Amino acid sequence: MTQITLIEAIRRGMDEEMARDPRVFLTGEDVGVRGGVFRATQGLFEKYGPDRVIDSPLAELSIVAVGIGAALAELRPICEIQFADFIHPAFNQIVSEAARFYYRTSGAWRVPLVIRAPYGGGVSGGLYHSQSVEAFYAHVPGLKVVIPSTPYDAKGLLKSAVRDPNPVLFFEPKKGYRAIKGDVPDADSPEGDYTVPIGQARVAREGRDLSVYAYGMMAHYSEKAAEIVAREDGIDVEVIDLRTLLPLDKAAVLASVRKTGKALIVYEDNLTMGFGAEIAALIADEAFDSLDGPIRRLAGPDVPGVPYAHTLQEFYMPNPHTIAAAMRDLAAY
Amino acid sequence: MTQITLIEAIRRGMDEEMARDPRVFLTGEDVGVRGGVFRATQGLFEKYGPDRVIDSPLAELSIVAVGIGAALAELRPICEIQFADFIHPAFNQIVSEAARFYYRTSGAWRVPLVIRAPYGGGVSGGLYHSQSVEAFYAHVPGLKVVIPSTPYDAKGLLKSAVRDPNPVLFFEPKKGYRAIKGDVPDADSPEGDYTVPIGQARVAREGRDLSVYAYGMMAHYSEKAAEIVAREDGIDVEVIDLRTLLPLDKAAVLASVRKTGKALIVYEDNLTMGFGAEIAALIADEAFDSLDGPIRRLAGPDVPGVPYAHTLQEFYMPNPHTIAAAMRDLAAY
Amino acid sequence: MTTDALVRASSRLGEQTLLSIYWTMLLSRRLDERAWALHRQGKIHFHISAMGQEAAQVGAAFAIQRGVDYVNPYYRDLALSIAIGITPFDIMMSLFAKQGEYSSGGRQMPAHFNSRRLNLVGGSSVVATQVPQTAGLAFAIKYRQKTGLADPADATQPRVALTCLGEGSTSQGEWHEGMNWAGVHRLPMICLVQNNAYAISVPVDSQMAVANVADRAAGYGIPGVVVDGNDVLAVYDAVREAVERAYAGEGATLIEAKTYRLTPHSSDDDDRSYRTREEVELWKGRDPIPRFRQYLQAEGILSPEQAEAYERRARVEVDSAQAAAEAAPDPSPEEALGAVYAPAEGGS
Amino acid sequence: MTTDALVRASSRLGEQTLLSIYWTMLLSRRLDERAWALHRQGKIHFHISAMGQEAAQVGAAFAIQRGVDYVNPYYRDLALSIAIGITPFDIMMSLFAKQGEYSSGGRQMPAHFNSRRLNLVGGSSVVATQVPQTAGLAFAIKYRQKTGLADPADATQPRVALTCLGEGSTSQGEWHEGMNWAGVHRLPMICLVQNNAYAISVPVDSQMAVANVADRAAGYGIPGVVVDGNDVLAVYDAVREAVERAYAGEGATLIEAKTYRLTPHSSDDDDRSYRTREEVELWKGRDPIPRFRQYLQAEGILSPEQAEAYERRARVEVDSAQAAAEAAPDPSPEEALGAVYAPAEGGS
Ligand SMILES: Cc1ncc(C[n+]2csc(CCOP(=O)(O)OP(=O)(O)O)c2C)c(N)n1
Ligand SMILES: Cc1ncc(C[n+]2csc(CCOP(=O)(O)OP(=O)(O)O)c2C)c(N)n1
Ligand SMILES: [Mg+2]
Ligand SMILES: [Mg+2]
Repeated sequence: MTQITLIEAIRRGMDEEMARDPRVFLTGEDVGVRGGVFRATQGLFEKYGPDRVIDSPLAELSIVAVGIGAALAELRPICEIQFADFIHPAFNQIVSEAARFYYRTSGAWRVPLVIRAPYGGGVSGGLYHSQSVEAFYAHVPGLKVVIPSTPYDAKGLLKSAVRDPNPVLFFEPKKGYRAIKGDVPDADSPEGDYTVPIGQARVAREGRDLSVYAYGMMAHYSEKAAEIVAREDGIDVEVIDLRTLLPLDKAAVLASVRKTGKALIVYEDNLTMGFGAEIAALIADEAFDSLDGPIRRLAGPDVPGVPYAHTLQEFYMPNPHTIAAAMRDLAAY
Repeated sequence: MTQITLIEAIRRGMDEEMARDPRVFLTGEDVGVRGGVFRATQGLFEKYGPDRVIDSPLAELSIVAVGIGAALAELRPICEIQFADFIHPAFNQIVSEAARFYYRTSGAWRVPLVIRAPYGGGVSGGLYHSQSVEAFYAHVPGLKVVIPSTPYDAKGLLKSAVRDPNPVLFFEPKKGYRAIKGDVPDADSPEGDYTVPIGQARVAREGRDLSVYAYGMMAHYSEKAAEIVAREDGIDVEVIDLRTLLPLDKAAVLASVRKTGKALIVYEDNLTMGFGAEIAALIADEAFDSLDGPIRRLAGPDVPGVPYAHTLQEFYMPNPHTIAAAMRDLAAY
Repeated sequence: MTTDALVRASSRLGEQTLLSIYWTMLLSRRLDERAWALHRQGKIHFHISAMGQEAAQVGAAFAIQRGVDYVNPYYRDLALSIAIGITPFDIMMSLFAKQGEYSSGGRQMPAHFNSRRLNLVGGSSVVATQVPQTAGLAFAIKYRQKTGLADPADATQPRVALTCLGEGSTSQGEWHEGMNWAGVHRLPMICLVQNNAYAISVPVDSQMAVANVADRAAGYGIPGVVVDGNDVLAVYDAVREAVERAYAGEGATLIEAKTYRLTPHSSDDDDRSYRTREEVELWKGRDPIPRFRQYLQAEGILSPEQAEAYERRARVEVDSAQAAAEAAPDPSPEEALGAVYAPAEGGS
Repeated sequence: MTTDALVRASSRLGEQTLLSIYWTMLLSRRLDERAWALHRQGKIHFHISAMGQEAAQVGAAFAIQRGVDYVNPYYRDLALSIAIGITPFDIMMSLFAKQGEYSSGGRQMPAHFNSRRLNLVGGSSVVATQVPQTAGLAFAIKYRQKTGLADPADATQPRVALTCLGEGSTSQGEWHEGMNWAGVHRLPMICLVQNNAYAISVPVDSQMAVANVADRAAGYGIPGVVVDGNDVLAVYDAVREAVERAYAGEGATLIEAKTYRLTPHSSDDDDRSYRTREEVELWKGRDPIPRFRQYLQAEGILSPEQAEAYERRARVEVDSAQAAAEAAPDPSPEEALGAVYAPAEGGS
């Protein structure tokens, strides 16, 4: 075990999969000599050469579409979108094409494709370098949507994504790239080649009083908030790190709220139609009888982006203190 | 008052706005001599000429983007997307650009743009001529999302959309284009130039036992289903036709369920993260104390599209009978 | 260029191949005509036609390694798909949307040609999306060759990826991005634009400000070729040259086949608002099928009796395909739910 | 072409204008340098630079009716924006993201130049999106003229729409679609590509397989022009010719200014992994500002004393802009919530 950062875990995941399977290649903007603008692919160009680490033209639609074509031909592309904010030009290819290939050909053609993109706010990136885009894709059957929040999960889920025969969107909470550190088995240790299965949530913290559902950076903040309210208020919060948004681990979502009777969903995306809506709807239907209070959502406000100025950005972003306040409020209901 | 079809109401709405304001123009594929593939623009090319009714190149991204540019220059574009299924190439322009212009320039530039698109299933259109795409856009602050279900509302809402200083997505339930008829005041009558405000739901049917929320074709089906269960089971259903998804008429949503204590949301889009999730989440938070039962959603299954073969299509689509069954089930809870 | 290459590639085609080309065009046409009739009879919901464009499609298909090289077609590629190996029965099953229909199990509308076995990629209805995907297929070909996963000389493996679309669809950004990858990476890719002068009702001069789509190739650093799309051997020659360039590692080609669709856009269309009857008649006079028949007859390759026999055989094939498809069952409703996600490898 | 047109348009520029061009380039540069210094000092989060590209930007700005004709810039257009009328104080307010900051009230990152009053359209950070939007602005110009809402001769109204972007961004489908509209509708539009040879780290030959972006113009039926982007008067001439074509109703032009950025891509970038120091030094020797200064001095338009005075003035302007911005308050948090929807016309 070594403590490594989130981004280092992602880099290792790619490295190991490229070493394992010659069909795995990387493409995206600046992934080559530059090693990616966040350095997620650093060293891979030097190690695997220009045939397998390819600087794409500046055109996300075709980064994804070329990935789709290569996946149809049974290669294993990993496409990097430089910021999740720039995935939108590829929306048509992801939603109309990648997601539907298997279904529309009744299983004849599959698209084993990974699309990686750093997402999320709190990084002084303004409207176009802070976006959370997961809600759009979590609505699209045929896709898988994965968001790791720890280095261990990041590496294990990324390896699962590469081996998955379906298109997987892998969104990385970029604010945590270097801030989040955690234990990851060494590659040459017996557990080195572990994977984390797609489709399973993780109980990040057990608790009896209320359930908090979160992912990415908000999973961390929710854990911190849980510690605050445990210490200061004696409230015992269970934190569920969803890890996979699609397909959703419904059993885990329902099990927790059935135990605690209260649910708070935390996400940094805009409130309305953010992913928390689905969690709330699921619970309000299937765990209605267990509920001891309203289902609450704490999310970004409904404005068209995370603003740049730090005062505005602070105001926009949920943080451990606003989450703790929401926990107290719901616990007191 | 004359009985006209939904599509005729839309055509008249455009015609009247073009007559009223020389800044209004139409563009899209085949909107010119062909009058649109559904004939929504029929006669307008002949009446307003090639300067104001413009056949675009086959490229949705630029249909929208040119609309945005023209709207920035204070024209009033109405852009037709031939099928909602083909709006995806324009996603980036709608979500990153049209929606954010006003906010990102702190109110300096606005985008008074209408994007019309026929949407929905049950028309033997298969995966790519049946899509419901409203959920994607209902997540985007800065946009307005309107879905009329009656000829009266269609004309009145379309006129409001053209006069609105913001980008409005106007999704038309194409299965109802000719099937749905209704009274609309004649253009030369005193009420002829009426508008229907964006942002207000409509109580399509009053009732005490349970609230059903729907829009588009599903609003009609829900009314039919309400009649069935009233007749056969004595269940008194209130049907709310949402009409505007964004901004949502929260007051109307909450008022109804506070009265009835039960909520069913019906939509033909895929279940997961479809618009019903937001209604459910809203109710589960703000009307929790009024609830006498779980919040139910009846929607399309989570498969990547409405299939073509009629047996498969029938299976996919909610209809008055499946809706009636869901009503009975919830009423009995 | 060797002397050999100066000889038209089509001049090396044997009589059997020429007859096979003719047969394919004819069979596609008769099937296509039947589909229109079925639609008029209210037996099927929808049909979209290749009529008039058979030469462009069949000429192209015969120039590749059919069933091996990748083909990413568009909705109009009926004749091309038949040439690749899709059967009249397959097509009839699609038209009637019957259970187990070959392309999608009845999920897609007709004309979404697909066969994993034949490396014919099942597309969407969304125009131009297949172009950058084809760049991806071509990329994969080159990737395997460069990384030693495939032998460039192995003709049992795909060595070129061909895609088709209409001239109108080149207005899409997707097309630009696909062509650009093809150029930058010198991919073994062929983009065949079937320019039939209209995108539904929109004439080509509302679509682009250039005389030829092929003029755009220069912007991608690849050759652009204009060919008479109603001359099947001319198309064969143009595509064959592109195929040889691709096989030789010399990169992509854009080919524009000038042609015309003899029917409305689809069974939902009425073309009278946007095309004069005179124009349509003019092009009926240029129908590629009689034209090729006359050529074959003039060359003594096809006798009038043989031509008649082909007609009879086509009728029988279409009849029996129709009968078999009509007799087939509809998909059962729950089939709507299957095959959303591919199972894990090695898994179930 | 009249004899007049054969004379370089720039030869008709008066001395005051030439000095004004020089001043604008210089002011932009000094401001730009200060921004880098502020970043190194940890006073600001982010800066993206125009250094090296001032000639391309200022030459273009001076060729249009500044403040009237539409300009849809990109993040690198600092010098262009200054030429249009954005002030050093405005820029400093953006860099410090202070309350009421001119472009967005502190919502956007710096370098999102914007002024409704000056018809400078506030863009996103998403490359190439502005190109088809500029086609829309140009479309609106033509629409008003054709439908009688505006007089084509009225110079108080916009008569051309100019947009800029980098060479890498022309790989986007958005660019293709925008250029295509411009061609098909003969729009009064100018697309100025500032080709600085890199898109962050990606060299132009990984971006396209042609020698010049301008080679792509032919595919849209519009003229494509290559110009030395470090020669401010050459850029002026090229853009001026395009402006006159646009004003005369002759349609769009694509202009490619070959240039180089002298800094890393942005304050977040480190360019050492992808550019040699020799290459950067070479281009420092071609810096457009000393080059134009030498020209003005050689022509006797600018004396060394004047040049020194300009430097002092620039320093004073930058100093005082910085001081004023530093003293300004931050936005108050709730400002994050305002201006999501425009109010109804006539409404509040
Ligand atoms: C993205 C998208 N937009 C619109 C359509 C609707 N549509 C189907 S075919 C067609 C015209 C295509 O014209 P062209 O590319 O010239 O091909 P042709 O049909 O003439 O062979 C249109 C507009 C579509 N299928 N996809
Ligand atoms: C759609 C999109 N993808 C990626 C980015 C990230 N990005 C910002 S600038 C840039 C490079 C742009 O290069 P070029 O167009 O040549 O302009 P230059 O910066 O060299 O002036 C990239 C990749 C972006 N802003 N938008
Ligand atoms: Mg066509
Ligand atoms: Mg550049």
